Amino acid sequence: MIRIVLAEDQQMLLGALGTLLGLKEDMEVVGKAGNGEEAVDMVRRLNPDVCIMDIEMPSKTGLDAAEELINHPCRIIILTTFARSGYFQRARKAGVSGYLLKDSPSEDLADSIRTIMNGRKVYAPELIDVAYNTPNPLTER
Amino acid sequence: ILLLPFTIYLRKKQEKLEGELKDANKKISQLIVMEERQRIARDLHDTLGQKLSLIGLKSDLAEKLIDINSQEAKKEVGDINRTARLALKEVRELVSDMRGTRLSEEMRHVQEILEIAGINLHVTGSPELKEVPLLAENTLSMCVKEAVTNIVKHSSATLCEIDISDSAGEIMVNVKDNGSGFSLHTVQLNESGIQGMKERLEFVNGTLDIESKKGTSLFMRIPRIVQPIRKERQL
Amino acid sequence: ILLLPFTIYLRKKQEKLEGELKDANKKISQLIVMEERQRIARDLHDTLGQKLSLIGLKSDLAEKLIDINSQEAKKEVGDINRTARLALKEVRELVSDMRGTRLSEEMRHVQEILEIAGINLHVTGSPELKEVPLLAENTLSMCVKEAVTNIVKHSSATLCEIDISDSAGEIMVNVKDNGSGFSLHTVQLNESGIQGMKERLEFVNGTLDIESKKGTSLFMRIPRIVQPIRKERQL
Ligand SMILES: Nc1ncnc2c1ncn2[C@@H]1O[C@H](COP(=O)(O)OP(=O)(O)OP(=O)(O)O)[C@@H](O)[C@H]1O
Ligand SMILES: Nc1ncnc2c1ncn2[C@@H]1O[C@H](COP(=O)(O)OP(=O)(O)OP(=O)(O)O)[C@@H](O)[C@H]1O
Ligand SMILES: [Mg+2]
Ligand SMILES: [Mg+2]
Ligand SMILES: [Mg+2]
Repeated sequence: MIRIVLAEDQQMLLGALGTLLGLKEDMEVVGKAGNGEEAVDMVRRLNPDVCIMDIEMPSKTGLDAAEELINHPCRIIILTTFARSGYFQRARKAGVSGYLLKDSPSEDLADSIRTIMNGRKVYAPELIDVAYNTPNPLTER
Repeated sequence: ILLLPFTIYLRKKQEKLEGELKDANKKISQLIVMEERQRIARDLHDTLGQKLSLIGLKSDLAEKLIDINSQEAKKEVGDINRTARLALKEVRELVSDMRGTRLSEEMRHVQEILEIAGINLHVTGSPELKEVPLLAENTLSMCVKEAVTNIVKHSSATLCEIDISDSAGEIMVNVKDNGSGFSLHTVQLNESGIQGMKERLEFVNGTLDIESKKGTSLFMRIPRIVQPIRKERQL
Repeated sequence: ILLLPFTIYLRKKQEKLEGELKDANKKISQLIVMEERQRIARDLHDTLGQKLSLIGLKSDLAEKLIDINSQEAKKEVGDINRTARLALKEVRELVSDMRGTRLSEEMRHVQEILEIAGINLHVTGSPELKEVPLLAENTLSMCVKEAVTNIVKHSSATLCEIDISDSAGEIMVNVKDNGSGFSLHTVQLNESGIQGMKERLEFVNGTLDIESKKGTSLFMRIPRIVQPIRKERQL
């Protein structure tokens, strides 16, 4: 059984995601956090296999939380909608195992979770942005 | 003979300066555009992205629930419906915010405002401007709106006349009322509607003239010049 | 003594020039920003507005169908799911389109994506296209991105080769991988990435050709003609 903690500030999303993953036979959602701080606490307390986190959340972003949990054995998956400049670089530095689309079908998400449990990393190409490709034209010289 | 090397020197310097200024300004333009894009991107992300993700997940869930628990499935589908409507409303707002206003649209708006205030409206000329830069047209729309708002708020007029004349040399809009009028000297124009009109018109090389004796008459003029938009576009 | 009035004159002229240039550039920036917003607004309205309306309607219908015909209800909910994901993909593209879409930039992006996925990249030809309309270049960038995304997602390839050839008659980009390949007949191409590439290329009079046996090879071609973009932009 893969034990999962979810962190997402949008309550409806959190609910739907929880139910969807709960329906998988090999997965169990053991905790649902509404912000980054709660997520860090929950991971430390419940020791899940995987923590799936939104980026933009109150009190602590998913990226901050991932950085805090960098030495924790729990695998971190960031779930987000759009590529924002710098996010992916930070996520990688924080050692996250997955960087995935919020809207990917639940089967794909489940597959990615299983892949990650096997020690691999999964990054959605749609979300990879290049931080250095938008130089500030005023400081360019 | 003594003058020559010096003027050459000054001219060179001037040319260099022009070049640098052009460069700097080009960069500023680019920066403004980029900021604008980023702002819109942010708006989009914050409003629509969330809602569409939610619809994606909830429809995924609803499909699975239909056979297991039709009551719950119905609830999810209901949520989807509400979310989609909300998102649609947001798209509409975003779009109308971004559109700027055509003069013809503004004229419809103004007509409504005056009707509600019980002030007659008489229009001459067509609000369908031909080949006017967008910025100029938006400026005129904004000015007409402010002028009419003032008439409703301050003039006690019974009639508003709007004349639009679109000639080769300039576009002129005259907004006139038969109300109380006001003295430009006695009135504070700092940071007010009229000051705003003036600044915006000047920004597109236009002018604002005010006559106020019996009633008030505003003349807004924008000269027709060829704007160097197209080349820039290709950046 | 003779020099003085002349230098003053030149300096004055210089200052005036600087002022004018600054003004002109400020105006250009504003115009570009406005055009950009309008373009985005139109895009948003046409693509997202429509999809959200569809989702609204279909969720209404699905809710009613759940008790009557659960099979049909599931179909509707499945449609909603696909529509939402497609809409999100479009928003994502719009947002990333807004961040600049020069082919050279896209190539840097693609390089990074492939590096992260552990796929080698071999590029021939230069991504610095000469005198290509913006729309055409945007289209090519978008196609390269989608092609590479597909390679990462579906191909299990170890090598990606991109060839860019910019001749007088056409611009051709070939994206090739040594992966699994796929059969065009067995694969759903409706409303998918490949379909999107095709439609966009056709919009600029271009073509997409696909060869997939050992690995996959996509040929994107855009003929060099004067594109009627400018008129569209001025709408
Ligand atoms: N059509 C008019 N008839 C009579 N008085 C007017 C008219 N237009 C303007 N005024 C007078 O000029 C003043 C300045 O107008 P202006 O539009 O600059 O500011 P405002 O309408 O008072 O405030 P704001 O436009 O910022 O809401 C008004 O307060 C009013 O006294
Ligand atoms: N380079 C490739 N190697 C192997 N298979 C491919 C490749 N490109 C596409 N395919 C196959 O073609 C299908 C259609 O691709 P397409 O880009 O149209 O849609 P998609 O990638 O599945 O979804 P989307 O692009 O909308 O996210 C894919 O699902 C995949 O099976
Ligand atoms: Mg959030
Ligand atoms: Mg006012
Ligand atoms: Mg694809």
